[in-house]
Amino acid sequence: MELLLDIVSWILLISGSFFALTGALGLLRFPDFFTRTHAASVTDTAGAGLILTGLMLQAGWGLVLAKLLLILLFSLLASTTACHAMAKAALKSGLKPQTVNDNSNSEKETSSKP
Amino acid sequence: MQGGALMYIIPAVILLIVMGIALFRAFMGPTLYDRILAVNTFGTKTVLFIAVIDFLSGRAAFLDIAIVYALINFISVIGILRFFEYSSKTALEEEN
Amino acid sequence: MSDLFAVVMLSGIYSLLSASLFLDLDAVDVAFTEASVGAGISTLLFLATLKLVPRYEKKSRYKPTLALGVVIATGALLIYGTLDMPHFGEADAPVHQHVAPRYLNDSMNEVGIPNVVTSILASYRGYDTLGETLVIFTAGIGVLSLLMVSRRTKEKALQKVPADMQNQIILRVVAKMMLPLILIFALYVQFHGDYGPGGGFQAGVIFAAGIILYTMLFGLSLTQKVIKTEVVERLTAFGVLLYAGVGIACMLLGGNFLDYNVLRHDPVHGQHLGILLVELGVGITVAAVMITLFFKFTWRTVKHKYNQ
Amino acid sequence: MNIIGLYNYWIVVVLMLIGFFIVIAHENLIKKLVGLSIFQTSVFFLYISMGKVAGATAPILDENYQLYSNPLPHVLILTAIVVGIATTAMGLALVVRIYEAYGSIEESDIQVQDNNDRLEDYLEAYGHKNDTHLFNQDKDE
Repeated sequence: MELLLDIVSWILLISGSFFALTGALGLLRFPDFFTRTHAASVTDTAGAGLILTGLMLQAGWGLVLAKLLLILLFSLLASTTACHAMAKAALKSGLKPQTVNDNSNSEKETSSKP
Repeated sequence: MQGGALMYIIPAVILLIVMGIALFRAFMGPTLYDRILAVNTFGTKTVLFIAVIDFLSGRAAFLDIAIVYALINFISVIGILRFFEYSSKTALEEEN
Repeated sequence: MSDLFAVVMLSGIYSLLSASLFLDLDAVDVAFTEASVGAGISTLLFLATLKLVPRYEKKSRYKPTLALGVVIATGALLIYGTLDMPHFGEADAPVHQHVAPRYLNDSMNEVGIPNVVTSILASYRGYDTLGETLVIFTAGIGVLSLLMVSRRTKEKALQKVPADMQNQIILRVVAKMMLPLILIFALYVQFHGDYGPGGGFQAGVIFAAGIILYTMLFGLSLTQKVIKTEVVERLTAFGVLLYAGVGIACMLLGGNFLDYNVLRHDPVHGQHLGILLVELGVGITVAAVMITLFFKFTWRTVKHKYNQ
Repeated sequence: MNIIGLYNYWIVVVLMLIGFFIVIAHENLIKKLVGLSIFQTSVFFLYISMGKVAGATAPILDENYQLYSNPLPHVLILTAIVVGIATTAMGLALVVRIYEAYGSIEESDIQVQDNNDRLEDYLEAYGHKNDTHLFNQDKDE
């Protein structure tokens, strides 16, 4: 049983870290703000969820588990909302998403957001 | 829990790298919104980092600090965004 | 960087980083405080000020050569001074010889709470903390008198200026969900400070951060209905009075000022009660002062907008 | 002598100098306050790093641990942080008032205005009220 828990949390932690890393690469390499938001926010949620679940399996029943749940709740609520608000504010202030026509020589990594 | 330390060390190192990248984006970010995004990412990754470090050090009582980080991060991002409610026209002005 | 806004944001990150460093250096309570104060309230106050003053720095007309020279000379002297210092992490450095062993070894018998930082803060060095609380109170009074806005201006301004972020519905809903959790967490930090990291200072700041979040999203007029400015201003004084009152109660019961042993028949129980009350006083003052500070800056902004 | 063991102090010194440099080299009052807070943090680092004992853990008593870091610096710095934010807020309030009075938060602008005021007072006191060309000349610079 303990071995099973260990294996599962290994998998969760590693995949969570992988998501975090891909998000960071997106934050670094994507061409404009909206694509970067996309990369950062989606992987933020996935990475946080996976890593925290992995830790929860190791915690056992008790206060620690409750605190981890609270962190999970906060990060799920807060980071998604903050990203939404950011994208909205940016769009309202006149920052336009880059489209394929803007610079045709860049690769496929262009914005899909309206 | 024999695999112990390594299970936490790998995520911790990766999270540190991610934090470094976010910091880089916060410094470079062409528009201000990029900076805000980087600050937010940095904050959430710090929360995870602290949670992992707590398990690594074995004194899991320090998770309170991770909770505070999550809260404060949210509040300060809201504060930053609110700053632009008044001056949304100037928000895009590039700094040199 | 000439954009002060970016400067403020980066200083927020710096503060988060330094809090992580404090955590690594075993200073859990300090990391707690730095995270909530430095990254939270401090950033918000700087932003509130930036709303009132220009956002861009002017190019300086002077070359910073002289300043650089002074700084480098100071640095050389300081580095020379460090050469005699004990090494990092050494267990037999002079700092660890004098009072720290007593605190670590005897506080469990004398005060009876596991978090040594709290027992030093509230009991062994209670005078110190009373002084710090008074300093915070004084700073609150100072800002209060510097940024006064008359009641008539307030009332007129409120009718004209709509609540901020009126159109951010998602934010408002999520904030409404989070607010009770934040306030309950603040209370947990306040009363769990004896056993884990936390205490009055941190709890006060977190509580204030919750109220500030509400103010930012729902506007000042709605916040007035929840918690009146006058009440908050009175509470700043009440916290200090509670702290000092515990001290005086100790004197009336035959002990010294802030000597909690006499509060109950059992000295350890007395210590528990005293620390609880004192931390409560600190928490109330800190929370009230922080809320007052933010209110004052926001009122100032509203007034400026109204006058335009 | 193992000099590398002193690296914590050097970090403190570098941070302190960065803060110091910002305070004396920049003219913008907000930047000065940010510099002041960096300076402040360097002092916090000094205290906390002195309290650290290698291999020790946080000073929350627990039967499983024997060695704790020194709790006294933690207490001093904990209160110092909160007092620091209170004084920073005071400074910010002063900046707001200065901006309302002078219309600028750059030190040199404020100084020029002060000098002009003083010159005006001087001219008035010595009965040169109408010699405005003197005053204007100074202002043009």
